[in-house]
Amino acid sequence: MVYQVRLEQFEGPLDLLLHLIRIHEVDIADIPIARITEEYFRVLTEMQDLDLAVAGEFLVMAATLVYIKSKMLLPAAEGEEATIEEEDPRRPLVQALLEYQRFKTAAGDLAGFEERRRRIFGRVAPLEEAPARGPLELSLFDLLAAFQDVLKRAARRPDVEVTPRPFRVRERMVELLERLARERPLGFLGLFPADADRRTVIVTFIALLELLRQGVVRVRQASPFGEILIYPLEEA
Amino acid sequence: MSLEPVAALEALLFATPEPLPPERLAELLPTLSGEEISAALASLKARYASPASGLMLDEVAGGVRLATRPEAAESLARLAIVRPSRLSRPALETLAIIAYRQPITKAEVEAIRGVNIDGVLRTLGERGLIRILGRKREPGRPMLYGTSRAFLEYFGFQDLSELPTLREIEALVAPSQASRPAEHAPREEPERAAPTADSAAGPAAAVPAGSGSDPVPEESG
Amino acid sequence: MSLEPVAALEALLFATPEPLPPERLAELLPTLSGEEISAALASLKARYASPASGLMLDEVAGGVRLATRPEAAESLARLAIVRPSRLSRPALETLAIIAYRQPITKAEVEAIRGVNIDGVLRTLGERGLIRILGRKREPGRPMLYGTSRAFLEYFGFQDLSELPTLREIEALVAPSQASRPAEHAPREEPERAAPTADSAAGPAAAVPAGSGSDPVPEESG
Repeated sequence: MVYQVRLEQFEGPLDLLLHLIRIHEVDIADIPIARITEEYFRVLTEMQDLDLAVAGEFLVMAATLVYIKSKMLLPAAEGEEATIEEEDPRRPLVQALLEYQRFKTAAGDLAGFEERRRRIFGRVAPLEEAPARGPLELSLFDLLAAFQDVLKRAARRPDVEVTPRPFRVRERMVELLERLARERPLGFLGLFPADADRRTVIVTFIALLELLRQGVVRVRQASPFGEILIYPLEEA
Repeated sequence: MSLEPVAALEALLFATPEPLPPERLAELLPTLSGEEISAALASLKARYASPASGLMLDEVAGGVRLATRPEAAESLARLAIVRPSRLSRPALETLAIIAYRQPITKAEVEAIRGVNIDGVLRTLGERGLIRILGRKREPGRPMLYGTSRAFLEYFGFQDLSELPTLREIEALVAPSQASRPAEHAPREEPERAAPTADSAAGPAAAVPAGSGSDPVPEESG
Repeated sequence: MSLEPVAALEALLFATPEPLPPERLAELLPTLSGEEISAALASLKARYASPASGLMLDEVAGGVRLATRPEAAESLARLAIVRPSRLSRPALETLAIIAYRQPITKAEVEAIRGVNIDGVLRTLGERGLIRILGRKREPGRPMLYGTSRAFLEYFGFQDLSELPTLREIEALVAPSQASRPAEHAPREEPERAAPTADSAAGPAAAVPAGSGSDPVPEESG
């Protein structure tokens, strides 16, 4: 059979395999692995002949096929004690193929729905809307996109710093401030429970230093070697 | 002077581009009972069913809105309304996996598709079709993705239970069958199926996907 | 299947926000004669005159458009209260800065954004997305802001450490080309490229320019 395949027409190695299985009319539950492997390599070679970069995923699948093929050549249950049921080495691949095929079909369904919806037009939202008070609709993607823009703009102005603070530290800073709002002063040692792991101790300490640096909290020691106490700014 | 319930409802739907769920309708029409609102909806629907109407009641994403009838599409062609481009095949596949398997991590989607999906995820996120549901409790705490309400609107679903059940592909299991039903044939041809693909007629046949493998989480909006 | 002229006209008026002058109507409905269009307009007008209709034909500025009837104003007044609202771009940016730099003062946010943020801060506060964490030792003892619990809950995160990291953000969203204009700015839509275009090709391939802020890929958006 002469046919031409172009690698970029496949969504990935599974797609290519499904294609080969179909055009050779083999049973997916009983894939003639040697033959399909051979075909698979032929396609990859064609691609390389055409100087097209073959994505890594295709090569990983090639290795998998070779592995399965070699497993199938081995005499069964050699040396293994109680191999009650020798697993067909093709099985995981077949399952992956079937799974992928289901979603490929589902994607086709979605395309159909999409097409139908494209024939229906809603109303264009008025360009200016009165500030609404209704329930909030906020997308994390929008928030992140906004932050990206902030970062991008700030990159042109080295005088402002926008890079996020490390999350753990930031979180701990907020936590310390929350505790200070309830209980003041805070004992320094109380911040480090005996069972705290190293990482937690370090993060807490950095958070405290950062709060001090920013002038949000103050520390005091009532007497030499006395306990260090932490106050929010208003007091102390 | 106040309008008939059906007129008030119509004005409301006209003024609101996004679908209004029943609770919102009730809030917006506080003088009407639930039954009155239902009756008004039914009456609008009946009125729009006439061939003299260019509008329809579009029941989507758990709500209802006004929209043009599909048959009017040709008359609107000259308006050159800008709309988002169609989703690419990879985007559709990725979206299908996320829709049926949510919440799901990027790595899990990649395992099913067999390819890297960074670029596609970004596109889907930017188009608002997916959203981040949180993080998975496992090493690395990867983010979990799911579909958004915009996803339902885009494909015209009321809720996720309207997704067609995932079909097995007899065609591949029994390859010699010459006369396999067309819609079950794996598509290889790059072009889209005809716009009005029958396979898309779905909602009626929509059985909420049962078993553990196809969880259908409720939209939380 | 084609619709009656009056239905085509109605769909056209519905999908067009601005008034359409007669010449434009003739252009948009090339299969109809001038008389047919006039007749269709008259028939629509008569239909909308019924007390069961919430719409009317609004003849303004040398053109005609659909609008809600004045009597519907009361029903519509409640819309502003109940309708879901989105944060403005400035509010989003401010919220993002606070989320990623908290605790932070207003002056510090303003230094980053380059503009006064009083109004935006108030909005975010009223929305319950931010809170005051304390004060900073600086002249004026400015207040320090951070995000609220509600903010995290909204996104399904347990704590701040679950917010996407800078690396994850970069993978998820590309910065928009220009500081993006109005939300509804039309975008150029290349027709669907070859279906496999952005598959495994990764990040470079799949990013439609600056569509990030348009969360609902509404057909007529």
